[in-house]
Amino acid sequence: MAEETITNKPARVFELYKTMSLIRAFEEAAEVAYDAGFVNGSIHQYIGEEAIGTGVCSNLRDTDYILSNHRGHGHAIAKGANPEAMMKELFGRVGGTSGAKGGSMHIADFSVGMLGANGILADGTTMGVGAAQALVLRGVDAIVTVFVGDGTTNRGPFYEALNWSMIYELPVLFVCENNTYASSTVTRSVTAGAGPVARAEAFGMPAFDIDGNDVLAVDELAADLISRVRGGGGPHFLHARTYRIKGHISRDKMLYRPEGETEERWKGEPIGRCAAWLLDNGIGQDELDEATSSAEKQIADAVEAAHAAPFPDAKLAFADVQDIGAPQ
Amino acid sequence: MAEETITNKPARVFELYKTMSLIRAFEEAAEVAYDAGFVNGSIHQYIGEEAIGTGVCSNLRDTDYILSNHRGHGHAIAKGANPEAMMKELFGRVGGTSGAKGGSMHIADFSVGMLGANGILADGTTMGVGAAQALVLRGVDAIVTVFVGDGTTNRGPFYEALNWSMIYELPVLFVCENNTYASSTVTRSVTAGAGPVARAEAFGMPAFDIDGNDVLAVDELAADLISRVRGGGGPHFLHARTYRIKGHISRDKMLYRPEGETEERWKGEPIGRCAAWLLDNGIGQDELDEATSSAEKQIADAVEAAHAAPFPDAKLAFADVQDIGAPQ
Amino acid sequence: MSEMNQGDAVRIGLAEEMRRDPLVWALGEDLSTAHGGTSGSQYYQLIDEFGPKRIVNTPISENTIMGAAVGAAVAGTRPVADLRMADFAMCAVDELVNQAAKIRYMFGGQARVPLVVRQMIGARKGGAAQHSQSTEAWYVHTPGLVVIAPATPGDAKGLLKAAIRCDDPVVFMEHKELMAATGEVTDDPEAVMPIGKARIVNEGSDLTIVTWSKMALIAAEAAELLAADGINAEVIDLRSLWPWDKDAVYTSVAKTGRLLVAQEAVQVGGFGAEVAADVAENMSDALKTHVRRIGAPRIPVPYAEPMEAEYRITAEHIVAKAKEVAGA
Amino acid sequence: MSEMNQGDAVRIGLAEEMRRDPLVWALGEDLSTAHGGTSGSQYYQLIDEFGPKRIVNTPISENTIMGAAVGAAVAGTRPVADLRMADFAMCAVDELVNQAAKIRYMFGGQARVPLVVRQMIGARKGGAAQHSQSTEAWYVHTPGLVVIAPATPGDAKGLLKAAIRCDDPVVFMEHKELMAATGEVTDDPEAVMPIGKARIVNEGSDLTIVTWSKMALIAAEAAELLAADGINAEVIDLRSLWPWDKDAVYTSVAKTGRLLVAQEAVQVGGFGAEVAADVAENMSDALKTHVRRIGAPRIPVPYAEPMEAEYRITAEHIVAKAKEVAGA
Ligand SMILES: Cc1ncc(C[n+]2csc(CCOP(=O)(O)OP(=O)(O)O)c2C)c(N)n1
Ligand SMILES: Cc1ncc(C[n+]2csc(CCOP(=O)(O)OP(=O)(O)O)c2C)c(N)n1
Ligand SMILES: [Mg+2]
Ligand SMILES: [Mg+2]
Repeated sequence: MAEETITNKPARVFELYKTMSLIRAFEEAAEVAYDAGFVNGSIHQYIGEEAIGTGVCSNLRDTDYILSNHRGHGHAIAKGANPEAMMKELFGRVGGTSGAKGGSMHIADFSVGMLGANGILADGTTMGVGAAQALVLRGVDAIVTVFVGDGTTNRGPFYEALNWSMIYELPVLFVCENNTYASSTVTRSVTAGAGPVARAEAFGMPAFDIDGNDVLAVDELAADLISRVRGGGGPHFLHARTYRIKGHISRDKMLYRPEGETEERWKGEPIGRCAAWLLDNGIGQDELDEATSSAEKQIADAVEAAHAAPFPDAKLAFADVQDIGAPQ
Repeated sequence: MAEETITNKPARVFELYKTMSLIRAFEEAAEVAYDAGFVNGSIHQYIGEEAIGTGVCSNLRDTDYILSNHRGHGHAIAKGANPEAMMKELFGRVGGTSGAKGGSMHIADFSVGMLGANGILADGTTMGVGAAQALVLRGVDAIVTVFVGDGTTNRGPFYEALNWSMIYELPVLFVCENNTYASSTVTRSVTAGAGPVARAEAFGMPAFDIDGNDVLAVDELAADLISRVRGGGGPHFLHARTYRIKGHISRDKMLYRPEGETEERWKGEPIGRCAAWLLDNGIGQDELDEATSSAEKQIADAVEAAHAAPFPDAKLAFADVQDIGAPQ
Repeated sequence: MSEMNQGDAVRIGLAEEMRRDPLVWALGEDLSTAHGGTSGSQYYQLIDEFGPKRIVNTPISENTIMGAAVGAAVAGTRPVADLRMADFAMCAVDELVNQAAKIRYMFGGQARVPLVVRQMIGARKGGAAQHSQSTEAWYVHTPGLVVIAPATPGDAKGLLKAAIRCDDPVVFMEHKELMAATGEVTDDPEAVMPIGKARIVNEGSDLTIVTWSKMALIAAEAAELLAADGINAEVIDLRSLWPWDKDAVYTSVAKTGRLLVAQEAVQVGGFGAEVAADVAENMSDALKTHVRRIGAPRIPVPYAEPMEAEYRITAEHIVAKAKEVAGA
Repeated sequence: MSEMNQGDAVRIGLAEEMRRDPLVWALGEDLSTAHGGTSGSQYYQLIDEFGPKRIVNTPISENTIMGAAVGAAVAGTRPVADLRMADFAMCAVDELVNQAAKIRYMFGGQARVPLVVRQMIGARKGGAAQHSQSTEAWYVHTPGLVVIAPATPGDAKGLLKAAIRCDDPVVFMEHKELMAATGEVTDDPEAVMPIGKARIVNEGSDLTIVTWSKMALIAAEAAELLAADGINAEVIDLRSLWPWDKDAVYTSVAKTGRLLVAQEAVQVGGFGAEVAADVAENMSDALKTHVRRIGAPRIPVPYAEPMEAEYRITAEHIVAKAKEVAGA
């Protein structure tokens, strides 16, 4: 969440490393919990894509908003949501971020500007431009970042949102996380033309392509784009190339994926690359190990707390529907 | 509807002139009838834009399909629909193209491949690509042309359709009729970036910009693009600049329009320009006058026939709903 | 009190709320350019007082009009999104039903969605299949939404103001054919009508006619005709469909013992089915005869006058049905 | 006859129809890549037999999946469009309701729209607010549409085949939690079930329980429990919701004199209101007590197990309500 110019680069990157490790640990633990039957709904894991959410959100303030998609755990953690409350949400327990009403696919923490994961693709893009419009109307000095998957860029509302953000010159950063797949489909096979960057540019939007598994690069580019957006430069587009290491949802067996592909792509996963850089830049292996186990410990505690937390009162199902005409 | 190479250029252009005159006469007469209370719904006139539908449809075959929008009279006539049956449709009489069930906004003549005007903007684009898919599946050697307004290019489904047509390499020609306005809004004021051509190109589609009030140019470019589409060259995009001389609907007083603008733009209307070319190329004024009055006569007869036609039996309201579960 | 038409009444109501609360704003197509043009009087010249940040002229982007409204509501403002017709609003059902209606609930109360979405219902002269639909039943069936459908200028103003002040998402359904109808309207900018309270249009003891929107005027006409025949119908205009005023209906049915529900929408699966089924379940002791409904046949709205007339529910239809009820 | 689950039954049914008629084809996200992956068994390996022109893997473009299906149906083929969940189908309500349902009518019978649109309804473990909705009532309320919601593998196969052969647009609503349920299924590729015929799940004389989709299984369970208490419930699985089998329901109510309608969807404004209101109107002489309904409360579907359980209608709920009906 820092914003001042970081003079100590390794220290900053080490912070990014810690955030990525926390996301990774969360996702691994969530899968274990899911397989053991503790998670009521599906989970969409962010493993291998941690550098994007981390690199982007490290440049945002608490008062900035993000709108996420179905793959929201990493975005939430990077934006500062409490992993324990998130784990309770997945477990459907008291103390969950959304009172156990939403689960994984609707993970949200409004207290840190994480306005929610979403079960409907592309809707975060139209809602995001509206949130930015609200910020402008309210005179709040903050920006909106919208995360969108590669597959989702073939939904029409996304283009409406691009146009909309440009004509009203809204403070929005669009981040397209191109992890190669949309469910079991290779997105490239159903995407015409040069891809998302060219499409964004056609709406007059400055658009940038980057290796999304390089957290240093993401951090630097995001810092630049976010300061442009914050400075009144209008909407910007960041296209980050990555790879979805896990299945679309955790129980997906990925029979559609060429053999060996995952293993090959795993070599480029962002945490290992970041670790290599840190080792080259003065951080010791022991410090890295310590960071990893600290992240794992934090998540293990979160899982324990989730197990210990009670289930919510069933009657809470009737709360928070609406004020007028609420169910009896 | 000719397709052979026309050796006699003036003769061909004179045919275009006649079609444009027929459209113009239809629209003028429709307005008179509307003002006199004979047309039940609204009408969206094509006056000043005749060169586009005419230039494009003259290069299509009867077996080709077009999908139109709300401003469909001109497209229908250019595609070969019978103006008398169309006028009866506007009047809501027996013998109307759609049995008086649809009216102006749903003008259609499937017998000549005019698959309908449409009251919902952009839906013709998604339906059009599906119609093209059907042609391919059926192995029919025909193409689909979709007409879409400038304002409509800000609706999301249009981009889905562009992408869709490209990935399946469908025989579709998109024609964007940019008449400057979308209802009372200047489209440019709500459209970001370089405009429709750049947007289509971003999807990898060959896209062309043209003066849509120059029927010779439209005819030539359309001939070229249609032969490419027909030859398996995949979808193409034609952006034709024009001007909506009349109000959005006939009763629109256009208070939003700068004074003098209509008059200024009227100077560039396509029929006058075409007449000038014809006079320069060996067609006499008397021939032009004869063509105009013949068009006017044909439409006057159509109006007379519409007046004479009976109203449909009210009970026909219950026909053609559905086979299974039809209303009693 | 002043005599005015509904278009003026809702414009004044909106302006009052915009003056009262700087977080209220409106968005939709042609809102700022419609100086008496195609969109009538609902927003006439509001742009002059409130400027382009609060009277937002949008591109033709229904998904984003609705989606942006949701995002902007979540982000602390009170948008009034105008989708024009309920038919066009179908392009934004997702954003309304999946997002606006569910955000408060699925995020466990972390957010509120105080927005109003306006969409006109009802058949208007020659509007035909795609510009005439009455879809209120869909939204009553959707948890999280409030649904309002006023019949008079005074109710329209008072309830629009209440909708704007309400913290729930409100679907506000005006009727096209009522915009020019006049009535008495309060001048008090603080006068707000309670949502969920019905209006007794006509007192009577022989049967209860429950209705809403324009059908309330037709039912009132029917009540006059019935009175001439010695039948005293109590006509109840629900005004709000969710919540609907069960007390008023139950009280009336307790008195009359007879219920007729009259609606313009398609009868099959219409909101009238809910009212009829509810009363059948909960007021069976009071009922002297079984409940009855009247509504449109299950057909699209036809264009030609005789068919359109056949489609419409008239005062005569209500009279005939009411006599059946009263005589049973 | 063979014993199989519903996923297999509908896949075989679709394959049989595709073999029978080369104009039948399917389109949707991940149709060809879902080799037992995320989308289950409905299309498993059909790509191998039918190839990519007839098992079309689409981009994430709901508007175009539906719009293209409409266009392709009008242009002479028989598309089966898969929108996955009814929740996602909300993104394509416009194309379904404004186009598919109205084209035949508004073009006066010039065109037919023989398509099937599949959309899964119902709550499934932890699906929460945006992956659980049952929206059948909306489509029953829409003229021009046929609506089917089968409960068994045999019915699903037979009715899917009927839907594909039907010349009307059919909304085919499978239930997520039924895909793995097994049952007897005919092997005869020519066996097609009639649309609009109910199935008597259980004969009985004490009361009639009308239901559909998964609730039919729950009602059958309830009938067993009731039988143990000496109450003989006649359970009717409607299978088709439009048209619905009034004869079967009336005949049963004539025998039992008592009606309970049980549905998974939200009760307020659900299709059950139509059935209850219709029977109240038309079978009042036979009714020994007033009609009753049971359905979900008017709340979104919550995530956590206890709340989700609270939301669901169980056999016990039906038993309790049925006893009330039987004892009244
Ligand atoms: C409107 C809509 N259509 C379909 C789905 C089902 N769905 C959920 S995630 C997904 C794939 C998304 O791919 P992408 O945008 O690349 O994101 P990724 O999962 O790769 O992060 C699909 C098809 C949905 N949730 N919403
Ligand atoms: C989805 C949808 N939104 C809004 C409308 C209302 N509407 C009808 S025509 C029109 C303007 C269209 O402008 P353009 O696409 O430029 O076509 P033009 O009328 O200029 O030919 C609008 C907003 C509609 N019919 N459908
Ligand atoms: Mg992806
Ligand atoms: Mg235009």
